[in-house]
Amino acid sequence: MDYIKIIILAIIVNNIILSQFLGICSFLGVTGKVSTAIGMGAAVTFVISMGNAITHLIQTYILIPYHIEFLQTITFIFVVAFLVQIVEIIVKKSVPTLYQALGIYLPLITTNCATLAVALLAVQNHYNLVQSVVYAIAIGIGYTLAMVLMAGIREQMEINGYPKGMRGFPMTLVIGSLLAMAFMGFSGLVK
Amino acid sequence: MTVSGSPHIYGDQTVKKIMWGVVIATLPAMLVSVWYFGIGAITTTAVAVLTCVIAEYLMRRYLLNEEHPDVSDGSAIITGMLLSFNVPSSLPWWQTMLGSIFAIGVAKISFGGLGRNLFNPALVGRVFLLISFPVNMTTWPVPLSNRWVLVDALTGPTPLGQLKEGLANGETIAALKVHLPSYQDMFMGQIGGSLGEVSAIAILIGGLYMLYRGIISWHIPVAYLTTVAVFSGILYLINPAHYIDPLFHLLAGGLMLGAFFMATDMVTSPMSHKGMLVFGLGCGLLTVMIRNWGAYPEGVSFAILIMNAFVPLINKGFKPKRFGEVTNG
Amino acid sequence: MLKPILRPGKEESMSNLKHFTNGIIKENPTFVLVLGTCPVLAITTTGFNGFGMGMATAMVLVLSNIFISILKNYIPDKVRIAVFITIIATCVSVVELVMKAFTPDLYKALGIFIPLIVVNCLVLGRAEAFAQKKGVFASALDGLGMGIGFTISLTLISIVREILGNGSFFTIPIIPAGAHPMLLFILPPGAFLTFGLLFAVMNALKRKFKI
Amino acid sequence: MNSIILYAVLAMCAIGIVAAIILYIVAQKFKVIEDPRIDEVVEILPGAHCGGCGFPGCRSLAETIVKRGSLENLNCPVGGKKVMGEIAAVLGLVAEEKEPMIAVVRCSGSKSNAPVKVQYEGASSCSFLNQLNAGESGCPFGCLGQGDCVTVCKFDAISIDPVSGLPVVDNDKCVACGACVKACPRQIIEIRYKGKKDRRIYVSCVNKEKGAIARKNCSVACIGCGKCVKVCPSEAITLENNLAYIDFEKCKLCRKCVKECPTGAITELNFPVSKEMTKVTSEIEA
Amino acid sequence: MKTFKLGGIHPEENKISAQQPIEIVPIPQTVYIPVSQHLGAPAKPIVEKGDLVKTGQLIAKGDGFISANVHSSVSGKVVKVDEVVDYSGYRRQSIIIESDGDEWVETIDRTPDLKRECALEPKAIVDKINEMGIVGMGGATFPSHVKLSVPQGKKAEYLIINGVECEPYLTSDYRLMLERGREIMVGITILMKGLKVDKAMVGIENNKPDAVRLMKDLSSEFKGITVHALRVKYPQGAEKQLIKALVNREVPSGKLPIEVGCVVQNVGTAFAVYEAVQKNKPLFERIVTVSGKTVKKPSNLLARVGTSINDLIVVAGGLPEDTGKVISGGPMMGRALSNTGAPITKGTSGILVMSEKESKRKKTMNCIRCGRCLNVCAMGLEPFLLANLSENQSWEEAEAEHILDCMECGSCQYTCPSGRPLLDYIRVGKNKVAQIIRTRKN
Amino acid sequence: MDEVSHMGVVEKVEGDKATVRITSFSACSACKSKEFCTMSEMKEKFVEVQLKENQEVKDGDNVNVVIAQKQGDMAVILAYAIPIIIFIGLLIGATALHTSELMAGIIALAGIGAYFLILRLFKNKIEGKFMFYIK
Amino acid sequence: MESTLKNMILSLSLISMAMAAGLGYVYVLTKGPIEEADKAKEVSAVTEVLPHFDNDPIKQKKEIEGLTFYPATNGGQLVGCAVKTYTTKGFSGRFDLMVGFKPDGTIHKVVVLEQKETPGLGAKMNDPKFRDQFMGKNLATYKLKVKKDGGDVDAISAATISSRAFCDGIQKAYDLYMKNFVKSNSMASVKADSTAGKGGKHE
Ligand SMILES: Cc1cc2nc3c(=O)[nH]c(=O)nc-3n(C[C@H](O)[C@H](O)[C@H](O)COP(=O)(O)O)c2cc1C
Ligand SMILES: Cc1cc2nc3c(=O)[nH]c(=O)nc-3n(C[C@H](O)[C@H](O)[C@H](O)COP(=O)(O)O)c2cc1C
Ligand SMILES: Cc1cc2nc3c(=O)[nH]c(=O)nc-3n(C[C@H](O)[C@H](O)[C@H](O)COP(=O)(O)O)c2cc1C
Ligand SMILES: Cc1cc2nc3c(=O)[nH]c(=O)nc-3n(C[C@H](O)[C@H](O)[C@H](O)CO)c2cc1C
Ligand code: SF4
Ligand code: SF4
Ligand code: SF4
Ligand code: SF4
Ligand code: FES
Repeated sequence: MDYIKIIILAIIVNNIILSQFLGICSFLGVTGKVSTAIGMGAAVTFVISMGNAITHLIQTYILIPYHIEFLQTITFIFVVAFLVQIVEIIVKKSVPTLYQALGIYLPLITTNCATLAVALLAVQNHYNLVQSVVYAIAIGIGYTLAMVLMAGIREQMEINGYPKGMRGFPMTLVIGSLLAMAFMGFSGLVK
Repeated sequence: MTVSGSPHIYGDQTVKKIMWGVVIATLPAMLVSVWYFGIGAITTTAVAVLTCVIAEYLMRRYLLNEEHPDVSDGSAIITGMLLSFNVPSSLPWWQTMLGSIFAIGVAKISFGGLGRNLFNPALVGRVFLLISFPVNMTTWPVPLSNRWVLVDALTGPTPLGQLKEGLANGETIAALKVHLPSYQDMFMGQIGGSLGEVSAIAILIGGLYMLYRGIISWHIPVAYLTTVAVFSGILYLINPAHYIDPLFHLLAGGLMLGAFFMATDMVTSPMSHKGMLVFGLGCGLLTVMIRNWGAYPEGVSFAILIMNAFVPLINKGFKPKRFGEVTNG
Repeated sequence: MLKPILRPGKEESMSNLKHFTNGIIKENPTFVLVLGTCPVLAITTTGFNGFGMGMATAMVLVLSNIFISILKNYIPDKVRIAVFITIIATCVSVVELVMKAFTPDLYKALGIFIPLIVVNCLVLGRAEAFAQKKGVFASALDGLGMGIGFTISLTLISIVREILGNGSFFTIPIIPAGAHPMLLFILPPGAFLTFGLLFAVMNALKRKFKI
Repeated sequence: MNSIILYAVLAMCAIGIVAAIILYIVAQKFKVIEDPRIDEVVEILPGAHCGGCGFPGCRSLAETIVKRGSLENLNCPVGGKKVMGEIAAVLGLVAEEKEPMIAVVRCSGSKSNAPVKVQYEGASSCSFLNQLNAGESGCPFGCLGQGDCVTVCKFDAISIDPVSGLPVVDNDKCVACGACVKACPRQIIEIRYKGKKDRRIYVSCVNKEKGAIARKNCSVACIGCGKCVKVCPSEAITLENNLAYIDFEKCKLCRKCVKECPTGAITELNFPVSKEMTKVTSEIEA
Repeated sequence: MKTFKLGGIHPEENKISAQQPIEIVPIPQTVYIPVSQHLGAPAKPIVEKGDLVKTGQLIAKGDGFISANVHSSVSGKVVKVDEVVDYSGYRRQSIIIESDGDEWVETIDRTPDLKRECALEPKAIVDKINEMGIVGMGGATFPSHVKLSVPQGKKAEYLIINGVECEPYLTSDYRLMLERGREIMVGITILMKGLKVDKAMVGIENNKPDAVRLMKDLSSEFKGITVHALRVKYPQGAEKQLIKALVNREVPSGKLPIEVGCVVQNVGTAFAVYEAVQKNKPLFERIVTVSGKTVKKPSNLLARVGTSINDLIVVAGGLPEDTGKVISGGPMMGRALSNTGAPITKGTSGILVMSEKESKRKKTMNCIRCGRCLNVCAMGLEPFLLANLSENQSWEEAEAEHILDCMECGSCQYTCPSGRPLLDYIRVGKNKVAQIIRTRKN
Repeated sequence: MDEVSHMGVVEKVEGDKATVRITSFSACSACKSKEFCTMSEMKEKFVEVQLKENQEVKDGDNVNVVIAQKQGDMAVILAYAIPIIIFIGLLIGATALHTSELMAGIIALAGIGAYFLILRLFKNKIEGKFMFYIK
Repeated sequence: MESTLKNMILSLSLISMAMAAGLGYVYVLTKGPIEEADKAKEVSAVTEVLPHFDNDPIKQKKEIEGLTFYPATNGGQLVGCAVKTYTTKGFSGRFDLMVGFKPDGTIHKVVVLEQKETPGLGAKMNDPKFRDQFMGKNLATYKLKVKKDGGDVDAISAATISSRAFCDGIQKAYDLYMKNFVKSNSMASVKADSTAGKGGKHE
């Protein structure tokens, strides 16, 4: 039950983009096409779930025992940054064409604040290892959902046309606002 | 002489005719609401419609820089009508006005006006009001009380509100049923609620009129209502002490209004028949989910808005079957 | 690898004042560069929060820009980013600790967005684009300008949201009792909406005055 | 207390070393090939991504410039001389001297010169009207006036004059990217030298029909009489298929041909007002 | 009753000329005979200024495989071989003949008797059809001999005869079936023989019950021919839809009917084939419906190719005062004319005169995404999307959305409540996409 | 068929294969922060492309490289979806066996490593599936 | 600088170490003030909810079943006790309150320590209008339930959930306080227990 609660909360009720405001840059930036949004979503999900496992271990086995929690920010960002690099190498080494097919999204992830935030939030919520990873995956799904919705809408807007003055970010933000409004309907779904 | 490409003849449906057809279809519900809620219903509707039309005119003139905005197409009138249908008749007039301006400005004009918006303007307006002014938006005048006098009307709960409150206090359905209005009252509309949603029969009349005129197709309402009935039916079978029967869900709240007037808004719903069925299905599932498990007693507005967001994806994923797509075996 | 060629272009000849004002208007991080948008939406519920977040970011920007421009000659190219991150993360942690100690309420209100300054593209972006190439003083000014630009936009958005959504201005109530503010504006949709509409207004102004 | 600092230093030192090693490996695996000069050039380029240079975007042009190491035959029409000069300076190359160019609309079939014979109703698309019909005036070569050229112009440089119904090019905005040339289904628009003080002379007609037929639809059509060819001292004018053409590379802007043309098909732009100003010119200016 | 499944509309039928028997138009003084009256390469003129020609004499020879011969429709003197302004304002090469009477080429059998038996071999039939310049009379004017030459590896199973005439106003096929039913039946048997098939199906919409009855009666005299009444729905006459309705097969996207073993010919074509093969008569005259709500005397006229459209309108009572538009063909697919002095050709099935009021288009508004266009498209396309993509010049996406499948039936634009010029833009897109594909192939 | 396409420049041609340098990815070209986005030092990607018969390209050509959308989706599944499932599966499995969190974490991470190793073994087979081509 | 492995490791680890040292130093410096800030908050909350006292309740704080009790004396005489309590029934989950009780169990004052409720709705619990209605109420006689549920509490409009949770937090504090500190007054505690039991069933 606990897990279901974590999952529903993370995907819809406290959607990382629409109600927690994390990863907004990519939400505004790379939602031009649905396929891009899916690729980005999958990459983020992958990295944050790995990242959460590692940061959780670091937190419990290094930072806490040695009372150096103040290094949390530094160590976590390094974990994320290097995870991205390593995943890039691994994917490239194992199947280069695979890497070519989607390698682009990986580097974008490092500067996505959702990645770091999820690690920090998991620690803040005192999740255990499995919970932390489940949480990360659910967050990733919620992230992908929001990204894909936005991308679908923007694709359609491009075809339909919309006022010049709203072109670019303003339109995206207004759509984000209405999406967030719709998603408020989910509030209280899990208590 | 004129030249132009073919075809040279046209069908007789125009946007204007369609929109005014909807306006006509809203009249039964309008009249019923005036009967039940009296002057409040009249003023609220008038304020909403007028504000919507004027806002649409001004914004198109000065924000979209149209030379001669033509608001006679009737879409702003529908938005106003339906927005007022979605609020309690006791809502302060300035809030109705703000909601109308928000609906037209944010949900419609900023997207480029009629046909370009992705979210149902009236629902955006309603949700804006609900979120912004939760107190006024959840105070429901009792029907047939203080209809023609300008004093604060008696207030009472909506059936769904009563249900949610009761369940939250740990009561069972059986115990609650005693206080809930009868199905006949719910069908005729003698219950608390937004001014246009109360009477299922009036909405049905309007809906059938629209179906008859070919303004809407049956797909969305049927898919929506069936899903709600089936899903809530399943829950009812699983635990009748905690989940109320499907008929209640069908008659309560804004479901009928949503299914016939709001989910069918062609601008914000899918285009293909297959897509419409999926859309109705999604609306139904979300409505029941929010009603049963969410913080809000009523989920129709949110369900439709959420599904509005999915429309582009549905349009992408459920295209009509192309002729000659499959090769003959 | 080829050395980047320094072009005798606009930047080189820019006066210190320009370094400073650049970030406030012409390259405003929020409305022009659109970097670091998360805090712009998340914490702008009251004027104080917006201002505080802006100042915290400005502190980090100035500090990290200074450190990086000092150390720039001792950093091998390949570890450039890693070193930048280290420095920035340290500055953020310092700011975090200081805020925790001396402005605990603000720290609480901003929550997770303080450590997230690390991933704010703005900070790294300035390190890359500016501090890495320029002198200490210019870098500090640039950081300050950018920080102030960020602060101004955050505060602006916060003020709008606070007035509309809470009926107060820097927590001082300004609407008569009994009137209802529009709660939507301090809730998530209001954040997107305020930012979006302000953005559109800024664009319109920019077009009008040809900035 | 001090132990905390010690642990912190140790931990960070370890992270630093690990990071350095990983980065080193990464650096070895993925050699950076990008020439930093490309970015430099991209920054100079105007970023209009108009494709006027013949490449799909500004970056593509920058890459090509850097790769080829010369500016020969490469030109950014938007940035023009100034930008190419800057790029040349950055890369230590010589910029080609390029005469400034501009789009020129070679049709004077305005509503008064070539009256509307049939009304067109439908999509505002020259491409479609061209498919459907010879056009409102009946001239099968002339401007259709539906503004395909206007739609494609990224620089707002061309617009349909409501009075004449013909496109007008804005002297200051047009960067000669050539998008309109490609868009026009009737090959009416041509990129020509902008000319000293924006002065230009050209045959404002592309009708290849015999004179009498051409005149039927439009009073200012070129009838292929050849008078201008004879009078031109620079041998800039050629006559082919009943149509005169002035080569802008040869034309010396002497204005002799303008007076000679019996129909007023030759247009001169931005010359000081003279008595003989044809009505066409005045109309185009209007 | 049979019909096709996907989409379709029901425009007002307005078959006001249905009860008018076929009437012969007097031979005009001058005829302008374009050398390109068919789909494919224009024919090459083989006469010169000053030549004397007889009615039915070959005056331009088909140039290449997909092309068709052109014959003189009058006897007289060739005045000029020159470009003449056609109905759209463009100039086309035409042969101008001044008539001096109506002297027919001797080989043509001018007797009205029905000649049922045909002794020719299939190959000889196709050659004859080629020689006589027969092209499809259903509108597309595709050279019939090409259709009858089934490509290697493919096999025809059914001959489908198109008597649908689903366009409003038009009645020429209907009159032809009523008045020349037997000849059509013979023509069908000849076509069957030429195609080497033993089954032919005639599809007729049920709004012409007398034609259905008559053809059904006649078909019992001929082996292998069946006649089917179809439920009324536009565009039933389109060949892919007709095949779907009659034999329930779908011609794959981008493929020809022969892919599913069918060949479609119009009833008029069958009649022309009869005359060509049995009577040696080339295609130089045809039946044209002249109609319109303001036309005094809506009629079905038998006219020589090259007669000016004005002449036909005069026979039908003259051009009404408030004419806004004159259309060649039906109101759904026909082309608006800018020059009524232009001649009729082998493919002119009707002349439609519309008043000023009728000819105004609906006011264009934003698409309201009602989905009506997409639900009426018989090809299952998304017209609003295609039109938008084309307007935004996204040719590649338009191609991916199968813009080339559109058959330009106009149903989408007809139904659009916003009066959007959907088909206009789709045509632009089709043109551009086809062009792109062509350059890609090279 | 839906396709994902990228603009690129032909770098070199060998037999029926061409190496194309992808210049600006749609994801990045839309992003305003790309000037600052230097986290990746490898903005450039090289893609090996199978040439169609008779397809002629030469160095420096601007081309459109496409990969079928289906293949793109497949790539996402292979590279991210499956490993995540393995990862969480191992984690839950290990935790269920009452190993310590540290061990569970290490096992799961090792599992991912193993997965990619296995992927690598099937490299040739997978390679065939993800073929880019030039349009 | 050249990017050799040695250079890279050296510069990165040296800079990391320097940064770590600096940060560690700042940490050590700020450790005191941070703790003080935390404590100051505690003190001010305790002071606010209690009548005048002269001891240091922070020093004497006791933790019982997750709640913290700060007994306050004035001249050795018990004048009250502040209880740091919480509830998990809020609209957005947990929030923390500080409740000050007089020795007889009468509520002196309540303040909200930390909450995540919706601004403008649940967050209004910190408005004096709402929280001050509890001042001077004794739960032995006062029905700590919102009016909707048949109690005496005026709920925040449109935020019944938060109001209920608020009562839940106070109730928890009261029950434990009565059980552990006011053993003498068994009557009150029995009464309180019974109401608590009922409430529990309801939720
Ligand atoms: C290039 C081309 C080749 C064709 N080849 C054949 C053919 O081999 N057999 C055939 O039955 N029809 C052939 N057609 C004719 C088409 O199937 C179709 O009948 C014709 O385009 C007119 O169709 P419509 O009147 O329905 O538009 C061909 C058409 C074109 C354009
Ligand atoms: C939308 C549409 C409607 C058509 N309607 C008819 C029709 O009513 N009758 C007809 O004979 N052909 C009609 N055609 C043409 C047929 O598709 C086909 O070309 C013709 O029947 C082939 O015969 P033909 O080559 O003998 O002309 C239509 C075509 C289209 C695209
Ligand atoms: C986004 C959102 C935030 C809400 N926040 C709160 C809250 O903080 N506290 C609360 O009690 N109710 C909150 N509600 C309202 C509840 O869902 C519920 O409607 C209400 O508490 C019960 O209504 P009543 O007080 O009118 O009986 C919120 C609702 C929404 C949609
Ligand atoms: C069947 C039908 C239903 C409609 N429903 C709504 C509605 O729920 N809300 C609304 O604002 N407008 C509605 N409209 C009007 C119109 O479509 C709407 O204002 C557009 O969304 C504005 O672009 C409706 C129109 C029709 C024809
Ligand atoms: S007018 Fe033509 S050439 Fe000039 S900028 Fe516009 S599109 Fe380019
Ligand atoms: S110049 Fe060409 S493209 Fe421009 S309006 Fe005239 S015909 Fe159209
Ligand atoms: S014209 Fe084309 S797109 Fe429109 S309905 Fe007909 S086939 Fe479909
Ligand atoms: S019929 Fe017209 S309004 Fe409706 S979807 Fe199609 S184009 Fe849009
Ligand atoms: S600030 Fe850029 S993703 Fe959050």
